[in-house]
Amino acid sequence: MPIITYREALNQALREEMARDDRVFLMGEEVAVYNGAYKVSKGLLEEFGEMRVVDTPITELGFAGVGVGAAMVGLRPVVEFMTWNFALLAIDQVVNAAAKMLYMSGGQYPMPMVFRGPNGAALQLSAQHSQAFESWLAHIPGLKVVTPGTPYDAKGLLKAAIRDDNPVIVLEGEMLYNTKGEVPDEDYIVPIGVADLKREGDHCSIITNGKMALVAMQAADQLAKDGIRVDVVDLRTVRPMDVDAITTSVRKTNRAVVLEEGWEIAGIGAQVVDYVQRHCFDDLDAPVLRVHQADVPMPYAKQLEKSAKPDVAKTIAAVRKVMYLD
Amino acid sequence: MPIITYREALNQALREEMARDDRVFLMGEEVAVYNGAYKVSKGLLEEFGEMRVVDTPITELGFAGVGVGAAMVGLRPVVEFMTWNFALLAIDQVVNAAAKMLYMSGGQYPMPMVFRGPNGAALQLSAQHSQAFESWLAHIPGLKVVTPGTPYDAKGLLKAAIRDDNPVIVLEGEMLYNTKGEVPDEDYIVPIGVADLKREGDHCSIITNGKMALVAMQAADQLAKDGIRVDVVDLRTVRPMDVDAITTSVRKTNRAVVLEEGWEIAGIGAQVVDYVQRHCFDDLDAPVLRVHQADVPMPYAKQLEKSAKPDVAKTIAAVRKVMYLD
Amino acid sequence: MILQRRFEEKVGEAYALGKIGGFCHLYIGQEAVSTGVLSMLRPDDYVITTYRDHGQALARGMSPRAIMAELFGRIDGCSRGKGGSMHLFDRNLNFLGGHGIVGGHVPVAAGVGFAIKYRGGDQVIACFMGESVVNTGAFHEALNMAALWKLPCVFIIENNKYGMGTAVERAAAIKELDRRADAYDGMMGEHVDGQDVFAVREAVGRALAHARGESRPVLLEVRTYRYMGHSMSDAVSGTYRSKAELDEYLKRDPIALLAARMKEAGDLADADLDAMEQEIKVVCQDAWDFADASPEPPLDSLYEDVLAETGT
Amino acid sequence: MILQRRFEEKVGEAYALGKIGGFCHLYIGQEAVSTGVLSMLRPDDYVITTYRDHGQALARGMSPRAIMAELFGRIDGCSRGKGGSMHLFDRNLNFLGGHGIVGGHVPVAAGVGFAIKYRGGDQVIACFMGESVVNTGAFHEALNMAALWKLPCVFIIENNKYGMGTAVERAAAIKELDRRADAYDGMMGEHVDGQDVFAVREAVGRALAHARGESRPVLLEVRTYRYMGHSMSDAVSGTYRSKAELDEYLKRDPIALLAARMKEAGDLADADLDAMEQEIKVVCQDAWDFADASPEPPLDSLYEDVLAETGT
Ligand SMILES: Cc1ncc(C[n+]2csc(CCOP(=O)(O)OP(=O)(O)O)c2C)c(N)n1
Ligand SMILES: Cc1ncc(C[n+]2csc(CCOP(=O)(O)OP(=O)(O)O)c2C)c(N)n1
Ligand SMILES: [Mg+2]
Ligand SMILES: [Mg+2]
Repeated sequence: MPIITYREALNQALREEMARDDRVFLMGEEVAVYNGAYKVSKGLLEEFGEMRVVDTPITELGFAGVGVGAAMVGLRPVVEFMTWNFALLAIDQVVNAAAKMLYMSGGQYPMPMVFRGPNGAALQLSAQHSQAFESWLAHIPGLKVVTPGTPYDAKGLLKAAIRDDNPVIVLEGEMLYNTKGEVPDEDYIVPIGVADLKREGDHCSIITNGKMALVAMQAADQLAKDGIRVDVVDLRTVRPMDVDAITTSVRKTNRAVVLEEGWEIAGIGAQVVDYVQRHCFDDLDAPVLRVHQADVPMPYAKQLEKSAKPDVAKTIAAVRKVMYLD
Repeated sequence: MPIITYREALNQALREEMARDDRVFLMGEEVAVYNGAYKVSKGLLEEFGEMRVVDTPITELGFAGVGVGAAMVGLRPVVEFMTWNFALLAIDQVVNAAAKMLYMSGGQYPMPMVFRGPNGAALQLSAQHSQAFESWLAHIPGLKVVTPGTPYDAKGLLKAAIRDDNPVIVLEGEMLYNTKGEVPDEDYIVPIGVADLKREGDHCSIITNGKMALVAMQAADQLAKDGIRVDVVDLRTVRPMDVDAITTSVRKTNRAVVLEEGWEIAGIGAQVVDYVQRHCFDDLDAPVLRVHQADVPMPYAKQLEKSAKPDVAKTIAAVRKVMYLD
Repeated sequence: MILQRRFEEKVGEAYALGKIGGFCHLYIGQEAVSTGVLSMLRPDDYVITTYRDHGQALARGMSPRAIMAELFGRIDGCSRGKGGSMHLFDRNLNFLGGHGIVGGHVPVAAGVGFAIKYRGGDQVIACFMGESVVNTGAFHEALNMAALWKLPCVFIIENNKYGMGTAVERAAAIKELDRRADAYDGMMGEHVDGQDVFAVREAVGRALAHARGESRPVLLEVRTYRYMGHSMSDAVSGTYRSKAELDEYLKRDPIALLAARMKEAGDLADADLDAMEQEIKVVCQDAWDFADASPEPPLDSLYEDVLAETGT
Repeated sequence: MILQRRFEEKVGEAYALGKIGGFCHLYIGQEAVSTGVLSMLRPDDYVITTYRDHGQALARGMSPRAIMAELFGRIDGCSRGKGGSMHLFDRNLNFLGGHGIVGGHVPVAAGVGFAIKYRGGDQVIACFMGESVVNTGAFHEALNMAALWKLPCVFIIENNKYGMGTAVERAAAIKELDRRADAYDGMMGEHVDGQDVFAVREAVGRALAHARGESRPVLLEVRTYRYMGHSMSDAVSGTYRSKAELDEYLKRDPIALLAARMKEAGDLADADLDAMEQEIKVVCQDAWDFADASPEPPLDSLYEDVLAETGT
């Protein structure tokens, strides 16, 4: 299988779906002439022309609304946010329009659209540019929310998102765009709502998603050196969540660590904990622990930022703790 | 002690704090000439004049930003959102400006301001006007978030919020404005971050906040008729949360139900569950159960809406279930 | 126009009886706007509006029964009882709904204009909004894109002088609202008397020539007045406007003006008017009866329409 | 202006060496704007700007040491290493920061104007922004309120022709950006050549007369050009602009223009210029050395500045 980057995988997904269905178009800041702020849309303008690859003014609220309108009358927009930090300006359209249109119209207006872009922290971008919003988005009924962690999942989930008749949020990662992995040439999708057991073990479950799947795998590698075998459950989708995958794993391992990129309070990890304690109450040998960003806005200084982020060391420490090893 | 409405309690808090400190001013849609969409600011224009009670255009993003700017240079704005549904348009200013200013300026610019208004569902206002955002707001470091459930708490918490040097979110309730309770005439505050044990019992803890405190008390009354005695822990503040109050109660009762107004996924209740399982793992006799809004946008039709909302019956059922009574 | 008026009078009654709940914003006084605009549109054009949507829905030809049933929160409502007064939708008539967030639907309208252009169609979208909308960021962002991309959008400001209790001059730093079009090259701006349905139709004709003919956006300010409170929970006059002001505007009731003009031209006799009133009365009562007989949505339907069955 | 130029050249070097991280947007080419504006302000006036903030910070008189230390992410930085390049703040100089959300700081500036008026002061706030900002909703909402409430705000559009890779005419449906002022009664609009520091000063003088004198907002479009890429991670030319275009604009380098003019007037000799360059070189090197020697913030400080110690 070809090995390509996460960025190329997304690019392939866009290209294939645009070729497959001429109702699909891409819109956002710098997606056309500039080939995307992170080059995800490279070459698409040339291939599909300016009606289908649309540079917008810096008006997140406005162009998200344009996407909503286009979806109402049958197009299938893919709206790119340069980063999800800026999507806060558009969140009214996502939450009050896209997520509710089908419901408040009594089923008349489905919203076949995608909102996508990088989410979470990159490197030293400081407070306003380093936020992870999966828990906010997963909170909202009427949306689906996917967080691919690998090139394979990125392509498969983005393709599934574009084909879905509902508003699907695709949370990518600036730090993931250059990561590589195997991605089939042929057409495939990764179904929305299905977790992936990325590593098998029986001592503890690490339940994670998105960018943190990589961190979890690295932690798993290191733990293995000490003879600790962990399940790595990559949720891939955070709404709807694959509760079965979570409970199956925890019933086997009897211990769980939840690793997420964002802040602690009412984070997506809290929801995972809730599922675990509710469905695996009698299976648990220790409280579930969580690893997440420090509860502060992201600082600029390199070492401060590093210490604020969830990482391999913190994950390992949590696993050892739920195993009562330290 | 005088018995007044929640609305009057808020009005007193505003009046007293504006009289006490001339840097405090109120701004928002319809707060002045119209006396407030829900009449919370009744009489204030007359008393304090149009520089301190300011009607704004319908520009949530803009006037929230005006509040931020005024706070940066030493005023103490109270920004009213007609409802928190509309605050989504302003959420960038709340999250990216107000909550981060002190941090990204390295401590130079505190944000002594309040964002307040009704949160959650009233009656038959349907999807776009019936949303509870406490879990979103509690997620964000740099904010404090209070959710008063009684007139006493409303006055005390709003006064504390206005005196606080940080951005404080005050989530009120349209359905609460007419509720009545004892409110002292003299000056007092309710400290931010301190829960209130509103009912004592030893069989089960109901942990709740805001509007749901009323529901919890009604459930407690009915449960008492069956000899079931519950603790009602009204968090009052959801950021920072009074973890001690939660754990103290659960260690006593060994059982907990978390009752919240909003949606389930990554709701504030999930965070409470996380604290409970982490700190009271060995104390729990049953999994913690949650009561919350159905995971759908709010429908208009009366019976549908009723069935979507958390209520006394659902709370009682949950308590009975964690007590293995049904 | 008479249908809109009488229908809403019925709505007022039903609200008072508790048959309708929630927010309910009447259109009474503004009927010449909906009628003037929608009588000029083609069936394949699109329409989008705010929470104050009964008038446009009726003028677009939506069934009074389905509207009333929606207001009653019943399963036969046009939005299956899920939307209520603020969220009337009818896919068959390209009626893209009433929307509750002030300004929120304006970018959506631009998106419909975008889709029309994308497909190479010659439809337009008519986007109704209250005058407060001209201050919102959403309005500005949408107009800029509509002008930049030359979208066939007719933005119609129904300037009824107040946004809730706020007089337009206390919210908008501009006197002639259509002049907001000056900030966008290639956008046509115009204002017109909204109590005179013929004047509205003429202005819309010019707007359509620009929008459909040239694929360019138009900003049309239609000056009107609402005779009722902002919503059913707001007094008709008092705090923010005087009874005297209201009375002044009542003299230019759009229905009375039209009737007088038609009578003068000999196009309408008193008997015609009586017959119309009679017919409309029946239609409105029928809508009420239909709504009243329609069942509440089954509780199972709570979980329907959250997500579409997917797969394309 | 020379200080800004040389300082940023040093910044470029430090970035290449990995001493500075994250996003870093140079101001090179636009120095006549910051200098022209800030040389006209009083110390008690307020300044607010975007992430492209080094130029204004220096022109306002902030310490090159504190700025460089901030860029290096050190404890002696003006924002204690927490903000970085995009978030320079200096409370003592009423420098209200660099802000990262395009458009977000414009309502904040209106709020400062509001506070000035609230207190009855005669200060102004100068709010710098890139030309892309004129399309944002935040801009529109802020300008409407500033005009409505007559706030002493000078909104300065630094039109450097591009917002990242998007040429202004592909984003703004208006040619002369200051004409956006037409949408707000009582707002003055003007545009000026931003490579000529004297022209900028004159325009700012007129703006201040309006803003300070009449307590009215002003929208000033200053036409300039950036010589570097959008940020350190963007090529100087290529995809969205040609080398030829860049070269054309380099001919109107604001520093060269000023030097030529002063020499012509006999106000500047080559020796003066050399002396200035020499002095500035020392200042910049000193800033670098200071920054390099300053410690990283202690890990404990991660949890500081999240919330203020409260109690009033
Ligand atoms: C973003 C937002 N803010 C506030 C409201 C509350 N609200 C509903 S209608 C309204 C007044 C709107 O006035 P206008 O646009 O003139 O329309 P009209 O009601 O006069 O038809 C307000 C403030 C809202 N629905 N959305
Ligand atoms: C709301 C928002 N959207 C997108 C971005 C990403 N971004 C940062 S700078 C920029 C271009 C801004 O251009 P302009 O306003 O002309 O200022 P300049 O960079 O030219 O000084 C963009 C798109 C952002 N920071 N904020
Ligand atoms: Mg109005
Ligand atoms: Mg620019």
